[in-house]
Amino acid sequence: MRTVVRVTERVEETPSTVTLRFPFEPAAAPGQFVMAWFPGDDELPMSLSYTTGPSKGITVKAMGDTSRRVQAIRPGSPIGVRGPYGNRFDLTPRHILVVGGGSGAAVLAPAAEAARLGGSSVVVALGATRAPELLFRDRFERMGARVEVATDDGSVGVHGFVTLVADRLLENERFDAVWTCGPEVMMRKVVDAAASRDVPVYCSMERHMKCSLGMCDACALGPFHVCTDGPVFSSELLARVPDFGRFHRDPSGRRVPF
Amino acid sequence: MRTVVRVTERVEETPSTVTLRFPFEPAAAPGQFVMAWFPGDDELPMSLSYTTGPSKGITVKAMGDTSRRVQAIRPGSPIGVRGPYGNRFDLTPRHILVVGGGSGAAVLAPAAEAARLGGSSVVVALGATRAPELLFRDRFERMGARVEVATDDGSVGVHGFVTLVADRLLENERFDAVWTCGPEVMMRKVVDAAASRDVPVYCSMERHMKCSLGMCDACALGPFHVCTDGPVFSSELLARVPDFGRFHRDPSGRRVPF
Amino acid sequence: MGCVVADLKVRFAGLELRNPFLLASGIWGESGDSLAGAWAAGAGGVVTKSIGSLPRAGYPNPTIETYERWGMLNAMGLPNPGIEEYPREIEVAQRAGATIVGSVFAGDAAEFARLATQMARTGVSAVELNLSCPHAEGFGTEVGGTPEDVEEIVRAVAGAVKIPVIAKITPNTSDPAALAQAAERAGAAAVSAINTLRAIAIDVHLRRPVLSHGIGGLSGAAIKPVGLACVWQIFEKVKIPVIGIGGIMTAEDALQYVMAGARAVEVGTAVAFEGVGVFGRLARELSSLVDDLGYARLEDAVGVAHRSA
Amino acid sequence: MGCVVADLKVRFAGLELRNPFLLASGIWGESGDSLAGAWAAGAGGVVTKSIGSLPRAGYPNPTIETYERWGMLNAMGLPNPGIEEYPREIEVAQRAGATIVGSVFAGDAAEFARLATQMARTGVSAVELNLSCPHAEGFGTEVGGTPEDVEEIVRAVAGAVKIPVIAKITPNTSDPAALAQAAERAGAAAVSAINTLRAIAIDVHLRRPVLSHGIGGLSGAAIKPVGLACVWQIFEKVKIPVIGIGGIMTAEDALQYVMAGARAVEVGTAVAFEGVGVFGRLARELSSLVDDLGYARLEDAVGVAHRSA
Ligand SMILES: Cc1cc2nc3c(=O)[nH]c(=O)nc-3n(C[C@H](O)[C@H](O)[C@H](O)COP(=O)(O)OP(=O)(O)OC[C@H]3O[C@@H](n4cnc5c(N)ncnc54)[C@H](O)[C@@H]3O)c2cc1C
Ligand SMILES: Cc1cc2nc3c(=O)[nH]c(=O)nc-3n(C[C@H](O)[C@H](O)[C@H](O)COP(=O)(O)OP(=O)(O)OC[C@H]3O[C@@H](n4cnc5c(N)ncnc54)[C@H](O)[C@@H]3O)c2cc1C
Ligand SMILES: Cc1cc2nc3c(=O)[nH]c(=O)nc-3n(C[C@H](O)[C@H](O)[C@H](O)COP(=O)(O)O)c2cc1C
Ligand SMILES: Cc1cc2nc3c(=O)[nH]c(=O)nc-3n(C[C@H](O)[C@H](O)[C@H](O)COP(=O)(O)O)c2cc1C
Ligand code: FES
Ligand code: FES
Repeated sequence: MRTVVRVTERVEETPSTVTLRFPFEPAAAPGQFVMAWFPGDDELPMSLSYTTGPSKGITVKAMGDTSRRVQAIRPGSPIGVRGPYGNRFDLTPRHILVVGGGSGAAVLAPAAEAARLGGSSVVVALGATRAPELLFRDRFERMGARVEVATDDGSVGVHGFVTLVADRLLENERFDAVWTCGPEVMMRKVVDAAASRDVPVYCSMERHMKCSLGMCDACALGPFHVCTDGPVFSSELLARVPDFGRFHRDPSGRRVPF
Repeated sequence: MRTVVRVTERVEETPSTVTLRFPFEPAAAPGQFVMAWFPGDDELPMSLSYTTGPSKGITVKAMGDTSRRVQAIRPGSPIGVRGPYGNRFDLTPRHILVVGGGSGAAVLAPAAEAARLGGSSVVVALGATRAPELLFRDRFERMGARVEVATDDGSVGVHGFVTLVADRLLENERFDAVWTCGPEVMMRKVVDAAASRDVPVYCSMERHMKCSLGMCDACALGPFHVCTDGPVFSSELLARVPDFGRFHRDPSGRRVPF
Repeated sequence: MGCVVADLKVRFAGLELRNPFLLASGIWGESGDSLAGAWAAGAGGVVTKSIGSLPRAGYPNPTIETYERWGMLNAMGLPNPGIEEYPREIEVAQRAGATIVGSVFAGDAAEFARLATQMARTGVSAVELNLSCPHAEGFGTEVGGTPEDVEEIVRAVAGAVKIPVIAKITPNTSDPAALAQAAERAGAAAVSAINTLRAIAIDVHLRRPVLSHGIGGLSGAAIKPVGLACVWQIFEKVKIPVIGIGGIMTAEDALQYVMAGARAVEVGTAVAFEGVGVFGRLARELSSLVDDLGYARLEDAVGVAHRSA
Repeated sequence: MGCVVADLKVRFAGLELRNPFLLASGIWGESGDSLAGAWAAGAGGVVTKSIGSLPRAGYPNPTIETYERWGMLNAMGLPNPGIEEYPREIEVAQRAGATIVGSVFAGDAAEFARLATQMARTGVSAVELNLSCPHAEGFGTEVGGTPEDVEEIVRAVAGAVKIPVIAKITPNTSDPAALAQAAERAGAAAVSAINTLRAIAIDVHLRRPVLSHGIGGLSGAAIKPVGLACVWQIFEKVKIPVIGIGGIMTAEDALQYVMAGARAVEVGTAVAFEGVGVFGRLARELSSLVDDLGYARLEDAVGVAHRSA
């Protein structure tokens, strides 16, 4: 069930983010992820940042050792891909607030694209450490979404966390849903802000993953497994998960506070 | 792939032959056989004497120990059935001579029925040791076939082997094909008789069978396997098989002359 | 479902399970919430992930390969939070009311005894000794693969804890019954079999093994005929109860194990292919099947296939 | 098929095969016509049914159970015409030009040596010793399951015949490489692995084992990951060539064996599922695949997966 494909295209999206495109036939939906194996190196869960057609894509941020090495991968190199796994964003809301931090935009961009194609309106609150790190800003604009940005260093947009932008948008507009992906502490804040206004939030969650088949328990999130019950969880479900925003588990299964 | 079914009906066809009917869904064609397992006892290849609908049947002649015990099986008893296996009689000939000896009529009756349904005319040369042992005589007559009989003891019909009847019929009528099943020496005679008149013969062959999957080699017949290349072989193919009518193999694979 | 009447309760080795389907070790068993989830889904009991003395991250990915619906290869490398951390997970499952078997792995008999003692202190109903992981360096079959090893380890553990000791033995041996006999001699309350079969997957395009560890363990439907043979052979040689494991996907699979001699079974890979709902389905279907076959109680079917053989 | 250029010829242990796909012992190998048929269908060589001193009828039916397309269980019970009768079958295959490996089974080293000598006299290219049938009382693993047994038997045979001796070893052991090392020490020219896995099928409706013999051997796709691991482990421990067997259904399966260390492979169960045409297809597809991967010769791929591991 693992397909070995060759990378066809490599795009440096930001100084720390690279998109790899590759032929991969199975149908996929925004929100889903694959297990991407970089031979001789790790296999990592990666959201599909391009979900339509036979050419799929992942967008990798330099985090640790592997993702840094992955960024050096050139077209023509083989990678192993299995999936797609997990659930998808529900595309029915008509007016959607998208809140992305860091590499979170990787999974949010194709979802927003699909929502726009379906006729929904999309407002994006996009955050990054600094201006050049704003991932997929152009892509969001091209699809006809309104984009409001925040940077940690204030080099563009609001100076500070993207949650400031999200808060303000939630206060001024009535959204049918919020989609968010980014650091869990950020997502927790978004959920809390939306809760007081009764807007449902859908978070794309991350946990350490091994099997991605709902078996090994590595990705346990309270009573759920991120690989099969997620990665997209509603704020309603997350309310039942004491882990949310508080701790995740390391590869041994030990609880690690955020 | 083995189904355990319960025998629904038991019919004593002749003093030495019993039909067992049982529910068995898979589609089957005249000429095909099943491996019938009599739990606690042997598993034997048995032609389907009833091939249509969900209720199939086998017709067992008392030969050795197992078939004798099989005859005692009562409705309600479980048997294991796998198959159907093997090829089928070609039903296109318009005027068919059927030559059956002993339990051979078990496989010939459903074939003749199908041919009649397709509008072909059928003449049956039926042989047995004595009158009450003539298998499916009524059944052949009911389907509108002309039946001519021979008995070893002359109790009815021609006194002697059924090949006498077959010879005479071949001499007097022009058949498109001959179908035969019975002792191999008998079938060899039928093939020789028809060859001189250029009528193709289709023989339903028997060899010792174990796997019935074309693997174990138990049923080797020259370059063929009776379980997968047969059991129905044309006289054209059999001409390339020196074994035919000369020797078969015992369960160890040793050649045993007829 | 029509009327479901057959009694699926099983009692053996001091355990009483509401049905014979235990969650197998290594599946859903690293966190307390997941153990509780398997129990809530209808498992008759849950076996924890095998726990060691120290936290272990396990092998790097890839750790899994699947073969359509009939097989799975894994080399997780015994990841676990370690015995110091793990009691809080057990507590979560206990609060949910689960019947829990604690699995442990160790490098020698003394460590096994120490770990089992700590595990017993959490209040689990029994301890299962992983003597059989085929791909853990310094553990599993490397320390529990011979009758002598099994006997030494089980004796040390049985002398250290009061709860029933279950020895989980390997199929990667010429004589599984000899391992079971050694466990019986040494005081095991039950044996469970089988763990995975030593196996490997090679990717021809990448010219390398798929799993980071190379060798892994095969599970799923593919190993059911092998697991059944181990249980069959063990049942003929020991008096202590046997727990059957390997490739159970249907109620009929489970009943095959029972007729071969198992009093209970563990289910692993089926959870990956079907989800944890498999436990509810298996229990419902087994109850009907046992009833259809004319048994009042599942326990009446234990070992019956030996009578006709 | 596009252009097929890769060279599939393999040379090892004094054998030269036109392609690496041998007909496995016990499949199509009881009669000379069938051996000739497998050769005509494109097999690189044919291994005979295992032949013993006396004719044997084998076990009563049922002797076979299948699992969808992924597995097969058999307990044929080593039926064979006996070594006195069998040369006439070999002659038929020889007239067809087949490269033939004669397989023999026996109850002890002396009988093995006697049989191998008789087999060698027929002019076969090599002799394969069945040290590994998991369900033959008094034969197979019962006499060839330990390194000591393997060493004694192989030494006796290697001392008695001039043709290459291939030791076919069992996966039903804790250490297949140790068996291969014993064969190497004793003078085997090659080892082949694996034979079937000890297994059983139970019918719950009939409450009994399906096969008349009870225990049988599992073959087919299900055992490929296990066979690969045996070959992998053996390759790391011996210098003599290895023949890979178990569950080969596709050219990719075969290449996995080659990359794990096999110089040739044997194909059994695939013949039941696909017919003997499987040999032609495998050779065509392997040639393309090897070519696609950039190898000029299949032999260049032997063992390559070990380099990256
Ligand atoms: C569903 C899902 C989707 C993801 N999508 C993306 C994406 O689109 N783009 C992206 O850049 N990253 C994504 N990630 C994160 C990514 O899988 C890695 O965590 C990240 O690339 C760091 O890997 P590393 O080995 O370089 O870092 P390391 O130095 O090994 O560790 C850095 C962090 O990465 C985490 N990590 C390492 N291995 C795994 C693993 N197997 N599973 C989960 N987390 C792991 C560690 O827990 C650690 O917190 C996703 C994660 C999940 C669970
Ligand atoms: C394709 C095929 C279709 C058949 N159809 C019928 C049928 O419709 N009705 C019927 O009565 N018989 C049929 N037979 C014959 C039947 O399979 C048995 O051979 C017969 O019933 C005698 O079995 P036994 O065990 O009682 O005899 P035994 O005393 O064991 O032996 C008597 C003869 O039966 C043969 N025999 C035993 N076991 C087998 C076996 N596994 N495969 C083949 N022959 C065997 C022996 O070679 C021997 O010559 C068929 C055989 C084949 C190959
Ligand atoms: C992903 C995975 C992890 C496993 N981890 C363990 C373990 O930690 N301890 C153990 O004793 N067995 C472990 N096993 C083996 C299972 O408990 C079980 O014995 C085996 O998988 C066969 O059962 P199945 O076919 O139902 O999966 C693991 C199996 C799998 C697939
Ligand atoms: C029906 C059958 C009969 C077999 N008979 C023999 C035999 O006589 N001698 C032997 O060494 N192996 C025998 N084997 C084992 C095969 O040669 C082979 O090792 C095994 O089936 C694994 O390969 P496969 O998965 O391609 O079938 C037999 C296997 C089957 C299925
Ligand atoms: S990654 Fe294994 S259960 Fe989710
Ligand atoms: S019965 Fe086995 S090959 Fe025909």
